[in-house]
Amino acid sequence: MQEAIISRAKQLLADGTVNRVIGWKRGEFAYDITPAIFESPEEIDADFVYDDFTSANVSKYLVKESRKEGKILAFLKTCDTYSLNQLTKEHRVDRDNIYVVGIPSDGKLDVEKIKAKGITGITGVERNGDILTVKTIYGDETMSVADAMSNKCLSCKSKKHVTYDELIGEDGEVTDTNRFDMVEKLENMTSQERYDFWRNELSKCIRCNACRNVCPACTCENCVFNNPDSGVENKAAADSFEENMFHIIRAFHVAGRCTDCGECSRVCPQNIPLHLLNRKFIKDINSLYGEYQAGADTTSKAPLNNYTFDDCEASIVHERGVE
Amino acid sequence: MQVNDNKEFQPLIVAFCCNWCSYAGADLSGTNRLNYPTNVKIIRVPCSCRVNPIFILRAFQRGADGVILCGCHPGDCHYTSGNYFTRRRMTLLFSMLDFLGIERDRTRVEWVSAAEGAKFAATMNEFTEAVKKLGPNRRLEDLRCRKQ
Amino acid sequence: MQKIGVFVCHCGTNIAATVDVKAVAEALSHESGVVISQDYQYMCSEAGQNLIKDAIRENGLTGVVVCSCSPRMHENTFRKAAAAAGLNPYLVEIANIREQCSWIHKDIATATEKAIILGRAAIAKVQLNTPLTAGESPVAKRALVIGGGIAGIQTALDIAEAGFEVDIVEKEATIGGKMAQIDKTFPTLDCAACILTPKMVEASQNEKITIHSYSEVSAVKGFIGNFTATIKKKRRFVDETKCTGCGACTEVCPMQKVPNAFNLGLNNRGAVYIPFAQAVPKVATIDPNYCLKLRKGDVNEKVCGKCAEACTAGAINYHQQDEYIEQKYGAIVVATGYNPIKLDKFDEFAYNQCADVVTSLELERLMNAAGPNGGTLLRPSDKTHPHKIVFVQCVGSRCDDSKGKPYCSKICCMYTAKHAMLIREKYPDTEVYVFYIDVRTPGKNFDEFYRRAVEQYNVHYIKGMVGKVTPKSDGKIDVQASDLLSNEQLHIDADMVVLATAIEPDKTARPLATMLTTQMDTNDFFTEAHAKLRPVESATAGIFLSGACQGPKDIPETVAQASAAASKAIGLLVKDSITCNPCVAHSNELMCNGCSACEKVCPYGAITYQDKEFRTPYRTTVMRRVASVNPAVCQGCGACTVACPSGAMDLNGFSNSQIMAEVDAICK
Amino acid sequence: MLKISIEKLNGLFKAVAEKQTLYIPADRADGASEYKKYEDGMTLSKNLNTLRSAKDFFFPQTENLADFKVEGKKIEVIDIREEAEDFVVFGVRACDARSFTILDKVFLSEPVDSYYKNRREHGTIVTMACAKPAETCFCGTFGIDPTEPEGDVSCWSDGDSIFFRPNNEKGQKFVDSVSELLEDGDTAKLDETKAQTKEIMAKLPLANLSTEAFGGDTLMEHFKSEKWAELSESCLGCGTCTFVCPTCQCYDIKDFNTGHGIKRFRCWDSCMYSDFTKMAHGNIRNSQLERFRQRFMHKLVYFPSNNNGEFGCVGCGRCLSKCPISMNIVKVMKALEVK
Repeated sequence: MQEAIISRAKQLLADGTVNRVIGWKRGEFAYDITPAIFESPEEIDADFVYDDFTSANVSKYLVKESRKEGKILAFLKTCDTYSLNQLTKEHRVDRDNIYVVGIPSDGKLDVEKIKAKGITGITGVERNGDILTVKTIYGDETMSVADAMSNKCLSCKSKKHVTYDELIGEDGEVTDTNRFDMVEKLENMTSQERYDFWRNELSKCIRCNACRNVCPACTCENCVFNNPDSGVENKAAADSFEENMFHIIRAFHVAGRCTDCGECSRVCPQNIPLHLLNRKFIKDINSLYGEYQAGADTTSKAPLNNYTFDDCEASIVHERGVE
Repeated sequence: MQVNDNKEFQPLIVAFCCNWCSYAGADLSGTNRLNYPTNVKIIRVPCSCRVNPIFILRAFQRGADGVILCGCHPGDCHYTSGNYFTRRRMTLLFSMLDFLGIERDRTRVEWVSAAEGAKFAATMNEFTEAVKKLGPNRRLEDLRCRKQ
Repeated sequence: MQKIGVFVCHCGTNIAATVDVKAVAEALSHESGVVISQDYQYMCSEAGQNLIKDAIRENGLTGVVVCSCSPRMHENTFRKAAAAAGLNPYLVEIANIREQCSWIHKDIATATEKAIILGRAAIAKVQLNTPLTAGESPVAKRALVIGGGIAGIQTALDIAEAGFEVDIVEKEATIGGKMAQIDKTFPTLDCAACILTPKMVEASQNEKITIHSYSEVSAVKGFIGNFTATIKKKRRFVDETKCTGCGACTEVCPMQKVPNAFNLGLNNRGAVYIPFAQAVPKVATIDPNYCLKLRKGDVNEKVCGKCAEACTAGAINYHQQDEYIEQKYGAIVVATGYNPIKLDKFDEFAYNQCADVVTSLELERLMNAAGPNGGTLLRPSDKTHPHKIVFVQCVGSRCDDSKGKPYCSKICCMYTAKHAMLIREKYPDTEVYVFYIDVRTPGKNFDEFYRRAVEQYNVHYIKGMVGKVTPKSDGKIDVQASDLLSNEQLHIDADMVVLATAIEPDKTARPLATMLTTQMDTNDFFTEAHAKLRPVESATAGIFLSGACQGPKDIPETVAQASAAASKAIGLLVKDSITCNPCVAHSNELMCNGCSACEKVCPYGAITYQDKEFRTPYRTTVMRRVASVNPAVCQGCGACTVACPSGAMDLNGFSNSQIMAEVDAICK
Repeated sequence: MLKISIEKLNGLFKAVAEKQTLYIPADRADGASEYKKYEDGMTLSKNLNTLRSAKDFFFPQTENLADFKVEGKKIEVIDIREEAEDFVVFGVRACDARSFTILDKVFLSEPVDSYYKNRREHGTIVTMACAKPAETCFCGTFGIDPTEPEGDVSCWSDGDSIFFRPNNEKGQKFVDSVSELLEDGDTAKLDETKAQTKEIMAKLPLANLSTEAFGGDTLMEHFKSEKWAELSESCLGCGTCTFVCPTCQCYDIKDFNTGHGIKRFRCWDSCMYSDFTKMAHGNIRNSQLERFRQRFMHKLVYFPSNNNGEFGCVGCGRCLSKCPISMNIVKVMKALEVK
């Protein structure tokens, strides 16, 4: 796949369709891959990589890049196309300035999961079918690919690209996943259990803003949490309340806009399952206002900017589930 | 201090009321001398849709034990559609607070028209009682703001 | 540095009785920014306003907080006072310590504490108030009158007289309302029809007045000067423009067993009908619940159709559909009137069991020359002449349980005296008894009228309530009552019993009130803006009240209020524009993402976008899509402010920081 | 050397915890480890290092500095400082141990940060030598020997026992307090372990990373480098690298109005944030390029130039594994050293 992508990138640069390419650049180890912009075939040949660890969603970079001179080529995985569509819908990117090549992904690996197995000194990774061989300075280790699979890919919602100018490989279908299982499990807990669960998780938060800054829906010119005039500026969680406040409001601000790309949880240095907050909103929206997938199109009205006369009342929250 | 310890817990309730219906409804319960507890403090907003979830969280942060949002009945919004947006926003927000383990009975939305002075008073009585039962808000408070 | 003045009103004892106003003024004087804190008997009085004006001038105040009644009551008064003293009127905030404090609480200590907190919240808010300047919005030169009874007709005539277009919307097939059903009027005993029908005709002939009969108001949007109402013209299956009102159709209709609503079901009419001879508009209406053809469901089937055959004008249209009209209005007058209550809960009066127990309004029809018996008073059951009639007062009025109404219906004492007198005059052989709790006759010539009934016409007035009415097998009615003055139990063998039934607002009033966002009391009477000083206006600007929809009234009072409402509406309509609300949304372009969320929730289409060039550091520029709000179109609901994730959208007068400051002050 | 067998280690923890608060690295449900207050039954994590460094105990993410009591129009300043309680942080790695040298230079030089100093005086750092370094480790680059950790007490494990060596008076006091649990032990096996670790160190992928191209006198050359644009273009501007870093020491001071008073607190800040160094006139570093450059220039050039060649990095590798987009100091050093 990497070869096909590289050769297409070079063609599109050569024929002048685009003047730069956004993709991924290899790092020091097998897994530390950085999104990067390539301007020449030489740079591409030297550093362009597309493999099991290229999980970063590059669509958010297009907010800035698509406002620059000339067209940019973006290689987007299925989940990334939802993000781009949503950004297009909200006028945050200039879609005309982007040439999208949809690329397939059969799931990305998460090095944290490999490390969590106690594997250290990683120098290389080989994927053979379902088996993953991890080369380390302490010798080779094997584990199943599924165990090393990134959480966001384990609950992949769609193999279908929702926007592209061309595709490399076959396009897939929207998949039926179990992505709400954990939300449901939490819903079935008692209020105290849920409180304890989230207190344990959110108390880990170091307010590094990685979740916000990586989020393709969080593209505000000036985030309320950065703005001293907003009254809710919050640089550090000086109290558990501020941890809650930041995550509730952030989730609320992206409710109905979050495409469930899973980047927030992927980048959290404290491994807080932040995507569950977003999924809770998605699940509620789906069940209360009808199925809605943010980013699936560029025209539909977002659920929170919409209503019907017979929407349920807020008291529905009191009426369902365990106490 | 001893006296305070024996006193019944008095919750602080913040009520956001839309100017056209609910605030007028609250006025009407005053005009009709319909009692409700002093625990309830009303903040006037033009429309229930003016209420940002941030305001609600902020009230809890600062020591509120319950927050109630009152607006015109669906279909009667002075601005035609404001309360429909409110309804969705608050449904989702309250559901999220519930998801985080915040007691459900601390938040409420009630539609009170300008003619429903009695309903306003009854709602405030009920809500205050419900919050009283829950005791002080501890799950969504900011310890720094707790009164000594 | 802020210099805030706090003014605490006693409102006589309205506030001062439960709130220690001196303590409030004292406590608030210590709040940061407060330079003067005073209390006064009546802040809204001229002296009170002068106190504020002087304080503004002398202390160079930058903000004013008045702790008083609801801002819905006097916010404008105090804003004007501030403006007169050179302070921007929007630097005034009201702490509502009357409706929302002193009137609902009894304990002085807690009420005072709450008043202080409400004052603090207002001080916290006013610190963040900014001077605002109001724009202007045009006034649509047309009034809508809802209800076509004597109140609505009088209001419409007066407004039309002043030169403005008026639309009357009447839900029945004709205007005229209750007055058209009444026989004679007290205390002059002149014929109701003789004074009403000329007004109906006048209304129909006035060029400025459009009558939408058999119609309803189905939606109202907008605000003072700029309402848009949707009027639903219900299908009457008769083309109003073609129908001449000849009545040929009503004669040929084979379905003649329809209870005649105009005669309160005391006789029958056809499925196609004209309510009464002087109906306006004099147009037939087909009742689809009874019409043999329309009841079928499929009008194309060959059933009946006799009326269409009889109609030479070709006005019958079985295919007619409801029609919706949208119209802009500057003012709306509500004149929805009243109805007698249902007597289902009053079994003791046997109203449902015995045809000879009737309501007073039914008696009006029974005695009316155009009524079911041509004006001869006969028992509905056997059409015989009644020799003994018992009147029962306060049926459902002044009721202390939920069966009836807590209020006095006001008109019953007088019309019963009228009925008694008319019967004794026309049928001297008929004995008339009136059971009453009190006889209430305040009004010009009213007590004289009642005394005539007692003294001149020998009507038996008995203070006491009727306990039970029992129809007997011989057709007589046993009325069991107590005479409170002689302390005797009485049994009267009556031929007829007439119930002075309580009146209540029309059922359409409540949905209408919610549509108009006007206030109603617990009995569904519309609430006036001020019980004494603004009795014909609702608290919602641009909506006026006429007649019994605001409270029980007799005809002269109704007409007086109708004209008063008309003059208020005219006062509004003569203006070319009214000052608009400057509390509108605005977008901070530096923070705007251009995402369109605000536009999607704006009900007025007040938000537009443009690409704008912004300077960025290092002498570069960037084009960004940003929102802007049209302040003339924005109505200030604030929906956009919450839809905006970055907080670029904010609302004048109710800004994020102002509301949060209030929250903080309350939760302090 | 004094030692305790590994089986008895929990007994030692218990004894320490009875007298003062003890923090040890413990495993979390997600496989990562973090310092936790020792409680009975807790076991020492086998992970190489904790997610957050021991810096947090001396320079916490948020810290109250002073209170202001507001009554009406009067404001009263309340000094809330009080003597800290004694505490022990156990299991600090050599890299993190070195971070205190750097932090001390910042906080203990005039004007002394009394809050930091207070905690430093009352906290005992017990370090633990590394046996199994990770691919992200590059402490050697900064002259740190993971087999010879600094701290108040240094510890080693030979697989069977933990060896203790006090390095100063505070360390001696710690060892004395548990001396009845310790016994004299032979270090033959330990020396072997150390030698093995040193061998591994030489084989680490970043073993050859050098600071040669950096230091005070390279300032203008690096500042003007054209490579910053490319290096910084993917930076998200989050604070992850800063907040997991054991040596980052920037903070912001803010006032929080509690409704009945003001709390003045400080909290970590990140030079990667867009409002860092924002002042009344605006911001002196407006682009992410400048902010990004600032962070690495500070660690590699400015700090050594002001501190006798001491670099502002200890090579713990946290930022290498935690950066959401895997941009880090190693990539910066490698890019800049190429002329």
